[in-house]
Amino acid sequence: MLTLSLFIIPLIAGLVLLNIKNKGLASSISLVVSIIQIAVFVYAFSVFKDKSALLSFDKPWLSDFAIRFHLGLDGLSLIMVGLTVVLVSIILLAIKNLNYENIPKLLGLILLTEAALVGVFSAKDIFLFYFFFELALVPVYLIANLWGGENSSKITFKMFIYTVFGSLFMLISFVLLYMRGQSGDIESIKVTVSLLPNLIKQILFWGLLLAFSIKMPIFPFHTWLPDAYSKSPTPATMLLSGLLSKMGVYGLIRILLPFAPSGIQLYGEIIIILAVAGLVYGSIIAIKQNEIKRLIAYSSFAHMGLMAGAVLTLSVTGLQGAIFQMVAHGFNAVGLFYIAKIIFDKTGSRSLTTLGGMTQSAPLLTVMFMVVLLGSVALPLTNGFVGEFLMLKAVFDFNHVIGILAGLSVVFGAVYMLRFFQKTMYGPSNDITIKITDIGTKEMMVLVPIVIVVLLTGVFPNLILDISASFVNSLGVLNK
Amino acid sequence: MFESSIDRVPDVFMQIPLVNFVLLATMLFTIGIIGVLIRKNAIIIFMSIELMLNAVNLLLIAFSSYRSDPNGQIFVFFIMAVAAAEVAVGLAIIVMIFRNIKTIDISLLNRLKG
Amino acid sequence: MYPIIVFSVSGLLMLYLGLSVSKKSLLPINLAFLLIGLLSGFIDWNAPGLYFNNMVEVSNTLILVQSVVILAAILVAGLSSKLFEDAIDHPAEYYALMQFAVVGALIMVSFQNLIMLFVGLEILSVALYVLAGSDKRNLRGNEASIKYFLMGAFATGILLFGIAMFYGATGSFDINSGSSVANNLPEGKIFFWIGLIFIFIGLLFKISAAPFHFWTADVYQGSPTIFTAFMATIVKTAVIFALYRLAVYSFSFEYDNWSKFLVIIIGLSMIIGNLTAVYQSNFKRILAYSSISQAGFMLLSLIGLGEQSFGNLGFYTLSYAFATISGFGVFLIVSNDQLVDGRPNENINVFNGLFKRNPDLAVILLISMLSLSGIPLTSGFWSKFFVLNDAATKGYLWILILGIVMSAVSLYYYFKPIRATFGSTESESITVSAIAKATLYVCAAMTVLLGVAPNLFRGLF
Amino acid sequence: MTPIALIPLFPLIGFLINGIGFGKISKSLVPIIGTGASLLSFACVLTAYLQFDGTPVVVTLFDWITVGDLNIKFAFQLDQLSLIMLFVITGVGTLIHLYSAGYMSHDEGYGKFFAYLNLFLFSMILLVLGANYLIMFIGWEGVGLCSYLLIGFWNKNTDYANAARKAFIMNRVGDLGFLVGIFLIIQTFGTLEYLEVFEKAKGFQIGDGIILAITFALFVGAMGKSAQIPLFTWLPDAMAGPTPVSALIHAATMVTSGIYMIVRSNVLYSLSPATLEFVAWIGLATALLGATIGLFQNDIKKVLAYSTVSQLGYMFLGLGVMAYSSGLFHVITHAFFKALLFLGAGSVIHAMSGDQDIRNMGGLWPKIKITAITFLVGTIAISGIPPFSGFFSKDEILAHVFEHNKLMWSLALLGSFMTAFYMFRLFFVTFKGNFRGTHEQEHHLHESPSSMTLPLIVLAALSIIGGAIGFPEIFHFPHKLNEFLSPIYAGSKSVNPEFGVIHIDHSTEWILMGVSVLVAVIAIVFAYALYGNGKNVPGSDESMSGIKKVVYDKYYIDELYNNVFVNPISSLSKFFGNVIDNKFIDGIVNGVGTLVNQASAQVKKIQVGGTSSYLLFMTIGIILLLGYSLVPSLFESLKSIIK
Repeated sequence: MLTLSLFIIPLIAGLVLLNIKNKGLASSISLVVSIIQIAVFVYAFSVFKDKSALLSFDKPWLSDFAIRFHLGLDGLSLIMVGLTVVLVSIILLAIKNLNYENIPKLLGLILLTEAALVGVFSAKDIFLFYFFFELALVPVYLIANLWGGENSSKITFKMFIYTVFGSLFMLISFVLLYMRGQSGDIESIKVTVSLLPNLIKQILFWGLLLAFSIKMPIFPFHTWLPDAYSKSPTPATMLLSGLLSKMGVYGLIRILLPFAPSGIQLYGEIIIILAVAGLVYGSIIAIKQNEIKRLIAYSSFAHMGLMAGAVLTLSVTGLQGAIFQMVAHGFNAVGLFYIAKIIFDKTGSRSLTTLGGMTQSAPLLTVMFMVVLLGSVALPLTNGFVGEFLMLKAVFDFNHVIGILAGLSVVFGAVYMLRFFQKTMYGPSNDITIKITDIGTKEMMVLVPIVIVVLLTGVFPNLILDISASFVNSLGVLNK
Repeated sequence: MFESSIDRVPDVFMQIPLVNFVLLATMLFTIGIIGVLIRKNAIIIFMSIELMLNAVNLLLIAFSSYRSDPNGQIFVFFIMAVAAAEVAVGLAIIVMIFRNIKTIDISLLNRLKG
Repeated sequence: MYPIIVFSVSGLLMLYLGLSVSKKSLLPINLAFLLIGLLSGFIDWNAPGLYFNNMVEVSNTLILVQSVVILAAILVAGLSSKLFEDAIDHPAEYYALMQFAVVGALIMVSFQNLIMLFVGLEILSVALYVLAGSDKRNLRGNEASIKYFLMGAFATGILLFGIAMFYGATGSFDINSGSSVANNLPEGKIFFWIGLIFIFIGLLFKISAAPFHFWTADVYQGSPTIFTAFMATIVKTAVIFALYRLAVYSFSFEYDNWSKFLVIIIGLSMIIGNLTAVYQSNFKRILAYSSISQAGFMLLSLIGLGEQSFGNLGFYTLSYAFATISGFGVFLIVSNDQLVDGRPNENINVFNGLFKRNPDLAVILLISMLSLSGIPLTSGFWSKFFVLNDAATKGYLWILILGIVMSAVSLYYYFKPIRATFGSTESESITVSAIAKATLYVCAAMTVLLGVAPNLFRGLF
Repeated sequence: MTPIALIPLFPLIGFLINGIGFGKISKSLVPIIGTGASLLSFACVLTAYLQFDGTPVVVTLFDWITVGDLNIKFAFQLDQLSLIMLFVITGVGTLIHLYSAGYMSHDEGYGKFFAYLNLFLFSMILLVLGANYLIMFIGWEGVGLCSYLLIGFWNKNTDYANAARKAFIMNRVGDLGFLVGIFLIIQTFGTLEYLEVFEKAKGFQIGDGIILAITFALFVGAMGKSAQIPLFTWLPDAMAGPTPVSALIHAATMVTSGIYMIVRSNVLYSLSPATLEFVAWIGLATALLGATIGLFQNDIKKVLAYSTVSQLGYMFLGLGVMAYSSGLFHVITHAFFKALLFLGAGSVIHAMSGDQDIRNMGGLWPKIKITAITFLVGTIAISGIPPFSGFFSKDEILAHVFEHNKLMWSLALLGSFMTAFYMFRLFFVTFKGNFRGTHEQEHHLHESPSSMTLPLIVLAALSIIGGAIGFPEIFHFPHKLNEFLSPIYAGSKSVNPEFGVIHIDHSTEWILMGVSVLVAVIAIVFAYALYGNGKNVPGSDESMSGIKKVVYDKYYIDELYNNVFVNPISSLSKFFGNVIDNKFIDGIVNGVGTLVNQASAQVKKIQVGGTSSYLLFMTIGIILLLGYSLVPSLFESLKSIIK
């Protein structure tokens, strides 16, 4: 029931917000929803170990087809739902203070996305998973279109059609599975999946892989990403990079790993190579990007590549690292995009060539930026390090050469992020940046929680690793 | 042909085998189709379609009498009645078009394209 | 059974009422008749059997399907409100024709005898020939009408030839007699086969499956939008169920043979329908090609032909009706609001900036398009899922994959109007009449509701 | 909390107070907090030392990362090695904090500066106090960050900001090696805790491949952090930071963390003679390279920077010949005299109103006497003149090198000749002769405030007597340092029989000492002859030519790196971004769309026509369908008829 309420509260609130006009009312509703959601989540977190029955909700949905509306939380889901709930609250907080038209509708759409994401991360039935997987994109698409300005329509459409195209292959796989098993239950499919004929196994593997690798994305299916991230309005970008891309990794772990182990045995190495190639490739491209959001986009893409590689090593370390990194990257990406938005709002520019010297007039922003940046360049004692350390170790254990190549991204990451930092904050100030004001309480309310999370989970990563361990240990498909 | 049911077959089929009726009807039907295909005048196309329908009628009657089953002949009446209705509507449409563009050459009707 | 009688009578009544009653009150009367017809159907609930000398069948599931047809008619009528009052001199005639067409459709859904199939089809078709050309002074309407008529009549001829052959092979018009040919002679089997193919072709033409779809785009485009909507939903529903009855009762024992060519036709329909639609810029043509591909999907159920196929088809047609009618409905309102050369603008760009002009319409359009493209949690997803699942159980893997790939292609054109709605063209807002609004809301709401809880309807079968 | 955990805590608190309160805390309070935190930390080290009973103390605060079988604790380990390092760090650190109170007092980022310094101390303490490699890595990267922040302290200047970035990135390259080493250690030993790793390492044979890999990877980390070839070019650039930073980070503490790391892992290195040989040669090469470049530099801090590079090379040379203690000894003495020299240089720069070019100085001796005298002490110490501290540590290294390899020794001696030469060149040009600067500068010349001179004096004293902790054996005094550290090498002793064995007899050692002192003296005399009268001022940049210019321009190594790494990666980035990504991959993706569109256009064409063509297509369809389905069955029927 708890899981259901986590899903239903934002759903209802989102629908309500779509139909009201008053900005103040809308803000307070979204605030209340955030608080309730976090409270419910904290409660769910507290009962997770002892009374996990409370977390499950299971009702027949299509009885003729043995499809059930089954939500539940295990270690992985709990982390992802927690990430969603907290991150969406932060995004809501951030949005309220930005200059967007029609804030209530925007907040409503974000809450709808939250509902879909909670659905994805807690679905226990493949079809349920698929629905939410697809559905999460729709509100984001609308946000990108409605608040995105002139040329975003084409780009967001490309993203939409590309990712939906990918997930349709997931649907093929699911229909095939379903026909063989006559049930959509993830747990029971896990058991029967090894009995499938080889052809089906192959289709299953490739279909699922395609879907998730487009969503994450993995090289070379990533070309929708730079445009989509850079041209979409910030709320959409935050959702995309912080949460929606995680659906791909989550899918890899939740669906692909248990459903197509033989495929991973056969082709895992190629995928890891692709993922790491994407990691290095994305990092290198990011080095010379001058547009802030594009730079973060490529960095985001690079990070996702490492997550995919780590998951496919089928090692405890890799999985734990990837799960941890999902959380870490979620916060870091949202933080970075928010900072990019602040910079843009203050200076009217997103180009590194026209910025510089902002630290002189905005020291507070510099500090916040610095911390988030350190998280994303994986400095120890920030959240980025733990995930990256574990993932690199997993990839390194898998293959030393690939591991060292992947490690190069740590260097490149420092190169482009510091360039980003230097070109905005350091150097002489110019006409644009000299007269900006520092960030105030409104922005701090968004950035301080992010910074706290960055440091807290960096110093005490076991807060998350302990929970995910229960899931990873029960996965049972890992190499020893 | 159809030796097994030869005792029930009406006299006419003793002289003309069923297959001849079928072939005739099929030929008529084919002529109708060809007419539809090669003519441009809406009325003539329409007449060709009527020819197709009458071929069907012929076929039905042949089968009906061969089978000694009245249903086929009843169907023919239905066809004739419905065809009459169709003619009424069809001619009305043709007249409407003629009023508008003063021709009933269907090859000139090509304003609808994507 | 009762709806057939009700509409036959009410159609005639309507013609008379048109002379005496004011234009304004015609629509409520029409809706009332349709509602009465809808309800009358349920008199036969739980009284299954064959009626009228084994001419029509009545059963609970058939009543449901007939209700889908009538519901579609009601929704279309709901959209027609303002339009008919303004533009058309004698709306009663059209209401009457629509009711007659419904009669034809109802007969086709439940026929037990091929004579009834023919009669039903003709009642439906002749009414539609007239409706397609109802805008007499519009050359495009004329063209659509004559094309529809000539090709329809041609297809009728084909169908009749098939029926005649079928009769020759089996000696009966009863749909159950098909199996008797099995005991017949080999020559009879040839007749039977020719009959089967011609009957199939005749009906595939009506449902506009490729390669018999050529008329569709032109007729959809040329006809007045309201009748296009009518045509798209009611004809498809009626014909697919007619095909279903034939496939189950008359031809099922030859399944192995005809399924082979049917699956090719399905593949062709999906490819041609979706591919052609991509390049179109006229909204009605897009929906026409979309309807071709939808026909392909519906036919998948015939390939499946299992216990669940009937229910799946029922769900598919209902969902299709809601989505199509709401799509056409929004288009109708928007295009009539913006005239080009004195005619409604039918290009995609008519939707430009719709979201700013009337967000409700934009959302309804969005839901409709999402449903047609089969995005989850709209009823369209389930309908596609059901039929694909049906086909896949018979082992047709490639058609499953093709269907899904084509769904991806279809996104491209279904999203054309959606993308246009987000354009920033500034224009004054659009007002919508209450009845039309209600109709659209119902359609959209039902699309979502059935998407969330498909069992509401699917479970009835 | 134990005092051990308090050691890093005070700087952390200091950092937080000064950092969060930046701009709100009054300017007089800032240095008190900063220096106080450092001093308290020093006091804790002292307490810990007094409580220390000779066995390593491990304090576990909490489990940091637990994954599968791997459990990495957030734990501190106090033993002889960390104590020595802590003394240097907190001791010298405190002095430099004190110095900064005066030096930075006019800077607007005063509080920020102290916050950074405290953060640096915190990271550095973590580095040396950690009980496992990952905690060391935290410190390792943390000091890198602080170095970045402090080099870029005056970040309005783009060059300074670039220097900061360069330092961080070069360090990152090294850190990657370190990280690989850590991965290999986990793979090999299943743990990162020092005590466990070293215990398990005893089971390995000398020359084991995996140990070679581990030690090599770790050394790559050390190359970055301790500015060894090929990762040394950041250190001279790092002089962009304020001078106390150069003294603390880029001379006394951070750059020596590579040495600390190798000493810490001495068991592993003793197991891998090949790596040691490599370390020695890299160290020697770096020592010579740094020294040669130092010969011609005219920026007072650059000279010191290259001198640091060179001295670090000596330390590694010492480590490479398994003279771990000697390397560490040199770390300590170097911390004293190099910090002294940097702070002295800072004082000179302070007096010169920010000018760093020695060609503009001269004749400063009488004007800033304390600075000059202390600077001279430092110069003598680094040149290796007994009884100053530098002599003892350097001589110990040279003795070990001599035993190991005579060629190495002679090269090292050459290096020490150059060291003495360029240091005295620096001293003479700066302090002797006549003043060559502008009038304003001359007018402004003054001795620094006492908060700056006090550290100078203390450090000068330490530079003089610091050698006392490690007299050579032949003096028959106890070598305190060696004795104190000997438990650290228990592992090395047990795995490598070569370790700690010295074959040189006393007479040879006397001769060696004599030779090195002689070489230094000759160098000083040489320098005096050239620059002692203050007339012979180094020429301007343009006047240089030939080899001198190549050396002056640092052998064009920066340019080489630019051409080999930086530029190709930049071009690659653009190529990937613009061509591969935009044109090729996205081209394919868009191509699919275009393809569909084109196909659509083609398909559309056949569907536009008149009624007749529609009917024709339909009829063809019918015929095809009939043919497809009827021909087989027709055939069958015919067959049965024929029968």
